[in-house]
Formats: sequence, structure tokens, C-alpha cells
Amino acid sequence: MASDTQRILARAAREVIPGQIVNLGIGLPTRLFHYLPDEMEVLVHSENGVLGCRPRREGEAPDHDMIDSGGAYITTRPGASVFDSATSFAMIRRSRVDLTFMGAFEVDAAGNLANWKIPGKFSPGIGGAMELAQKVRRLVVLCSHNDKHGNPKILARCRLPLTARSCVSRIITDKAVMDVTPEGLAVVDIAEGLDPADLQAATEAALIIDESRLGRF
Amino acid sequence: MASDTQRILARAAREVIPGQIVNLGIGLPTRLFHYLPDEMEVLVHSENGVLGCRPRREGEAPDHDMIDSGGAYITTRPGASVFDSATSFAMIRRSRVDLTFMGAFEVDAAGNLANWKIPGKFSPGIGGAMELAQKVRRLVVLCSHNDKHGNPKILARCRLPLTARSCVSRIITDKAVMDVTPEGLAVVDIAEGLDPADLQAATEAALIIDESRLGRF
Amino acid sequence: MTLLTEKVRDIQAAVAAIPEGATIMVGGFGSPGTPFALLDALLESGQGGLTLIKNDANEPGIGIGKLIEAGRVTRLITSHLGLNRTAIEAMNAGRLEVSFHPQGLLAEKIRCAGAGHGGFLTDIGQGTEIAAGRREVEVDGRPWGIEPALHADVALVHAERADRYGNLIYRATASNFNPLMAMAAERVIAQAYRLDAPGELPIDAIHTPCAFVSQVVQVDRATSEQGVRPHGL
Amino acid sequence: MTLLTEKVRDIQAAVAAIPEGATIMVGGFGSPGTPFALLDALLESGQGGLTLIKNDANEPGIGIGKLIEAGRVTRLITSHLGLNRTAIEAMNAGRLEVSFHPQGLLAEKIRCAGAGHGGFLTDIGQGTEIAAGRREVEVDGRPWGIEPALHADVALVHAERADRYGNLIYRATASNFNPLMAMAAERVIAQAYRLDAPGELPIDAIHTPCAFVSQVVQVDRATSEQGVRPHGL
Repeated sequence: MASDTQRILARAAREVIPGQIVNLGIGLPTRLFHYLPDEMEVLVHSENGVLGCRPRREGEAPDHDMIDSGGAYITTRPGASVFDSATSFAMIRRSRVDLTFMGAFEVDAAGNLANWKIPGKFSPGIGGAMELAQKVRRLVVLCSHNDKHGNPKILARCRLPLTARSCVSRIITDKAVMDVTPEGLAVVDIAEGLDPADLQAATEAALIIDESRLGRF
Repeated sequence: MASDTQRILARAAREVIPGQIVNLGIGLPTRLFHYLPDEMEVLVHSENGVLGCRPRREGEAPDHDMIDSGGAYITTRPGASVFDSATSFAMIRRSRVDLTFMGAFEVDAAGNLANWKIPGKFSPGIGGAMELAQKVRRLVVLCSHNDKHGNPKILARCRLPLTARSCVSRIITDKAVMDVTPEGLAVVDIAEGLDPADLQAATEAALIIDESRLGRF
Repeated sequence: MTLLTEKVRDIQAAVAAIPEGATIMVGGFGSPGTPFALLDALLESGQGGLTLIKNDANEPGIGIGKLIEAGRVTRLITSHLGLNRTAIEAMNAGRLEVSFHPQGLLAEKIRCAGAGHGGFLTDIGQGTEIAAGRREVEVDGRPWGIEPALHADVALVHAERADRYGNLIYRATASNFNPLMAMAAERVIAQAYRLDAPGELPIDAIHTPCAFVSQVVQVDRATSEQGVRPHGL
Repeated sequence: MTLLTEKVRDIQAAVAAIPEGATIMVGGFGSPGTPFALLDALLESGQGGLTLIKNDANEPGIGIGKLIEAGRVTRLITSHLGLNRTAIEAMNAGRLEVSFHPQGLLAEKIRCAGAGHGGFLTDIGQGTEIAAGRREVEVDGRPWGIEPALHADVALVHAERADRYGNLIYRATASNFNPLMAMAAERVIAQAYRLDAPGELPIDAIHTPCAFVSQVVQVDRATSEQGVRPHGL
């Protein structure tokens, strides 16, 4: 049976439309790489300066000048380009990246995202996350529905310092797929076998659930 | 015998130090090209996006993608590079061009330069002249000492709209070589056979002339 | 944005979608880099009331010179018209509104839009008539003039090579304003002499990554008509 | 500026001239593009009280990680320290002052210095703590934050190839901040794996024209020690 992580990634892969430019955030989203088939014409952007990343194949020798923003050795697919950091972020700020997947410490009903700093505990710097979150056309958050202590990560209102305001379009967790709407978080899909009431109980934000239209994943 | 123009250009060529980056303004300065020997390691910058221009050789076919800022077909010397307009002007604004030669309608004792607009008569736009005049490390003006009606071009104070203030280091005309100094225009060289009093009479700005140190050209 | 897989267009279809009264950036410094084929197609397509942004006005009878002569251009934002006497005549006769910017500032105003900034701070032209009326702000103890970003609905650019995703390579001094404009406009239409499959362009040689380009059309080499007229050297 | 003919230097001579307390830009995003040989020479040369500007702090024991561990760095202006726990420890212990900027704004602040501007106007981070205290100005009816240019005395950059005039070519993702820093600092010292005669580099492939580069040194390829540590994928 698929792990929670595998289910999140398999569901996330269905968000990608052939012909798009997609950025994969560090951590869980980076693993989406392996869910995009080689024959699919999608260019993966990495903000250190490459468009058209693909994972190294088994046994392929690493090129020491070719990494993604997470620091992993990658290779490129046909149609790829490399460029400096100014061009890379111009692409982001001008919304020329169609879709980005990012992790989250917290995400809330208004689509606010916090994923860069936990005051007093974790503050390694913001990297490219702020510009990606604020400017990419569509931001999909991939995260566990609850933290390792069982606390909800899908909140009524974020408490940590924000990465960007009102930036999230969709949230995919092990328990549900939720869209940020003007009325609040609307559940699109719910995990196979999970009861809607249990989903709401695991979530701080009020969820809009229309059981007649609910998908399963 | 050398024409006035040839004498100006021959004198101007002596300003160039091997190893420098030099920009040649449109008109008279462009012709300086032919006074820089091929073996001299100098890179000529042209603001349309090339560093390392050299004139086409007799019979060399024109490359339709390779012009200088005056619109003439050129070619390049070893060590040349091409780049976009932003990089070209970054080079200028950051004073990475060592020396530029420019024409003048008027130039004055304070080193102010007017060479882009005659209100009501001539206003084709400023092109790159303002940034070159303001930012290149050393600006040498090449012009006739008097206009075609005999009026002085070397003034006490410019009357036309300025290209840039206090930008000129040296002025080379058919009659004299003059340096802009805090005290005013100091004559360095005077044309062969010209009397200092006649030079002053042809000049609106007061000239500082130390006959004991005067060169001839 | 246009999907990577849907960028290759017929030239007339590409320019037909440009609206009447559009603001259009046009690459090129003199002839090199001018997208002559796209401009000829635009002339044929018939849109008027245009605002053009180009370093210069080409020469009479070619490039944007033709559009100006046909009365299609209301306003020109430029650096220098020195090579086009018919454009200067149109300006002097009041048939063409012209805004002049120093060349490097024009490049940076375009680059600023391409970088997603609102503007930049410059010391160029302070104390001259170019800076008259320019707002100032003090940074690091010095006054700086504010130059706002310059935006456009469309950019028409010329490249030597493209692939069908829209990656572009320029050549020699035909680069000039093209890479800047290719990043700056809402819709970017690129013409190229050669159109390849993705993977054919060397990745370190690509000047404009495909993300910025909306449509690509393949065109024939410019005619000698569109070359530089003999002058200068 | 250094004459074109006088740029090739011995590596120790090149870094020896960097003054105590200098502000130094350092290229690289993680390992690729980091000028390891110049950084090792700087460590050996002994200057302290340095302010470094680099996207990240490399990893412990390599690159600027070594300089931080040796106590030579007073201040670091950066985007992210995620890969260097010793740098984070030094920051938390108060031994290293760290200023964080969003990565693209850091790139643009450097680019701004390289373009000779005083700053640029951005909407990034508005309403977040990154923008706290940032001055604003209204342009085209919208508020924009002012980001001043970031200057440095020296830039240390890494290139794949150079010629003796200082023209540079970068490779793959080893480009990153290098071309920006190569334009931005007062003195630019470039290391390259290969140093050629002028004319050997293809002119359309040159990324940094020689005008911006002060000194060039040839170095051996980075050791596997300086490669990326295994993590991520």
C-alpha cells in the first residue's frame, strides 16, 4: 500500500499540465520530480538558474556544475536552459513560472503561507521562497495534514511569520485536497476511507465540505 | 600636407594608452578608428553592444549583424565580446570605459559639453551621449576650433542644452590642445605656426597660456 | 502563459492578435536585430494608433519607418532618430509624438519591467533638461532620480535561432534591446531565422530562456534592402 | 581600471591586496560557482574583519565555511544558511552578524550596483517582516519598497574559461551570482579553470565582458571535497 507521502505526490502530479513550467520547493515537493514522466513536455525550474531539470538516471555520473536549488546533482531534458540568478528571479517575479509546489509549517483559510521561520528555533533565511510564493501563477502546498505531535497545520490564521499573504491556491495533504476560496477552504478530494467529520476534527480552519461532490484519493 | 581633420585625429591618437577601453563618438571621433594600429592592444567599445571593434578590411564582406553605433559595418579584433544594451550601458555608467572621444557644438571653460540639441533646429534625441559624457573616466572633445561661420565653439559658458556638466578633461581642435583645470582652460599644445594671441582671439573662453611650456602639433 | 507546446505560429496569425492602439516594444539598434518580417506583417495586418518603443526609428522605408510613414504610429518612445529624416519630419509636423530617453536609461526602464520592478534610481542627467520634472529620493545620503519601469502589451523581437519552446539565441550586435524586451512585455513574439526542436540549442548559449517568450515564428533572412544603408565609415 | 594587458595574476598576489575589513562578494550557489581556490588563498593570506556577500554559507569546512570557522568574517549578507550548521551556530552564538535578503532581491541589489543605479523599487515582501522598516515611494499609483544597491570593495568569482583580458564564460548552474557580482564590485578577481589568449573564446558565448574584470587567475579544477555533499535526491 502507498505511504502517505506517495499518495500526496501521486495526487500532486495530477496538478501538472503538459507544456507548463513548474518549480518544485525543497523537501517533499522535490520528490515530485520522479512522478513526472520523461515523455511529458514539462520544464522544471530551479531558482539557482536552470529551467528543464530532470533527475539523474541510475549510474549517470554527476556533473559538479549542475545542481538544483536543494543542492542535488541533476541533469537536463531537451529544451533546457541555464541562466544567472537575476534572470531566474525575473522569471519568478514576472509570473513566468506557471506552478510551484511548496512545503508548509502552517497554511491558513485565507491562503496565507508560513514556511521559512520559527522564531527562536529555525531561521536559516528565506532563500527564494518569498518571491516564489508571492509571484508564481499557481501555488500548491504539499504537507502532512498534522505535525508529528498531531497538531493541525491547516489553520484559521497563521501564527508564524508569513512567507507571503493570500498566495496559496490549493493544499494537498495526506487527508485532503483543499482549495482556497473567497468563502474559505473548500474540500475537493478526501482520503479514501476518511470520514468528513474526522477530517474537520484534524483541521483548525473551518472546511467547506459538499459530500455530493467529494472526490476520493 | 595634413588637413586640419587629419591633424586633430593624429594628435588624438596619442591620447590612447595600450590596454585601454575606448569609445569613439559618432562623426569625427569615429574616424580615429583608422589611427589605432592593429597590433595595439586597445578595445574599442561601441554602445550598441560590442567591445573590440575594428574597421572592416578592404574587400572584407559586411556582416549584416555587426555594426557600430554610427551604423557602419565593422568587424572585431581578438578579445572582442558582444552583449545587450543594458550590459553596454552598465559598462559606461560604472566607468569601465577608460576614454571617450566626442564631438561638440559647444564646450566651455568649466568642462561643460553641449553636443546633442540645437533647440528649434536639431533635436534627433540624445542617444548614448549623456551617459558616455557623464560617466566615462576621461572625455576628450574633438572638434573644429570655430564653426563654419568663424564663431568660437570654445566658450566661457555653454548656451545650448548640456549633454553633461563638468565632464570634459581635454579639448583637441585644429588650433590647440586644451585641458580643463580648476583655473580654466590651460593650453597644452598649439598648432604649428599659430600665434598664442590669435588662438585667444579665436576663443571665447579665457585661455591659460604658458609659452615656455607650450607644445606644437 | 502560453504552454511550451503551443508557441509556434504562422506569422500573420501571430500579429493579427495585436490589438488596435497597442503599446509595442520593437528590438533592434538600426537594422541589426530589427524584426523586419514581423513589422511588415503588422503593416499588412492594419492596426493603427500604436505606441512603439524602439531605440531608433530605423531608416526611411524600412522597419518601423514604414509604419510611421503609413500613419499607424501615434507615439514613439525612443533614444535617437538620427538615421530617419522622415520620422523627424513627422515629429516636427506634429504627426508623431516622440518621447526621448537617454539610451542606457531606455534600456534599463525596459529591463526594469522585465525584472518585475516598479522603477530604478539613477544619477544620469541630473542638472540637465532630461531630468527636468523627474522625482527624486535620497538614498545613502545622495539624491537619486526615480525612473519608472516601461511596460508594453507586446514585444516584437528578432533572434538568430529559436526552438519551438521559445528559447532564443541572438547574434553579434543584433542582440541590443532584444533580450531586454523579450523579458518585458506581456506578450512576446519572436521571429527567428532558424527554428529547431528542443534540445538542439546548446544550453549555455541560450540568451533568452523560453519562459519569457509567448510565440515563435520562423522567417527568411532579411533582404539586403533591410541591411544598413551605406553611411558612416 | 586595470589595463587589459595587465590582468593575469598569481593567486596569492591577487588576494594579498585585499584590505583588512573589506566587503567581499563571493559567487556561487552552494558549491557550483564558488571560487574555492580564491577563498583558500584568502584564508591563507590572513585578512579578518571581513563582510561577505554570498547567496549561502557553503557547507561546513569548505568555501566561506572555512573563513567563518576561522573567525575572519564579522558580517554575512546572504539569502539562506540551510546547508551550513556551523554558520547557523556562529549566528546564534552572536559570533557572526547575518543579514538576510530574499534571494532574488539579493541578486537585484547586487545587479543594481553593477548597473550603476542607486536602488530599485520592488513589491516583494510587502506586508511581511522582510519589508519592516523599508522606505516606500509611490509610482504609477502603487506603493513600492526602495531596495538600495549593494556595493562591495571586491568580488571573487569563478568561471569555467577566461582569456587574459578578463572575458569570462560560466558553465551550467555554476553561473548563478557570478555574472552579477563580476559587474558590481570595485575590484573583480576571477578564477578560471582555463585561461586562453584573447580571441580563443567565441564572442557570442562570453557572459562577462572583460571591461568589468580587474584580475584573472588560473586555478586547478575543484577537488571532490569541494563538490556537493550527498543530500537531497
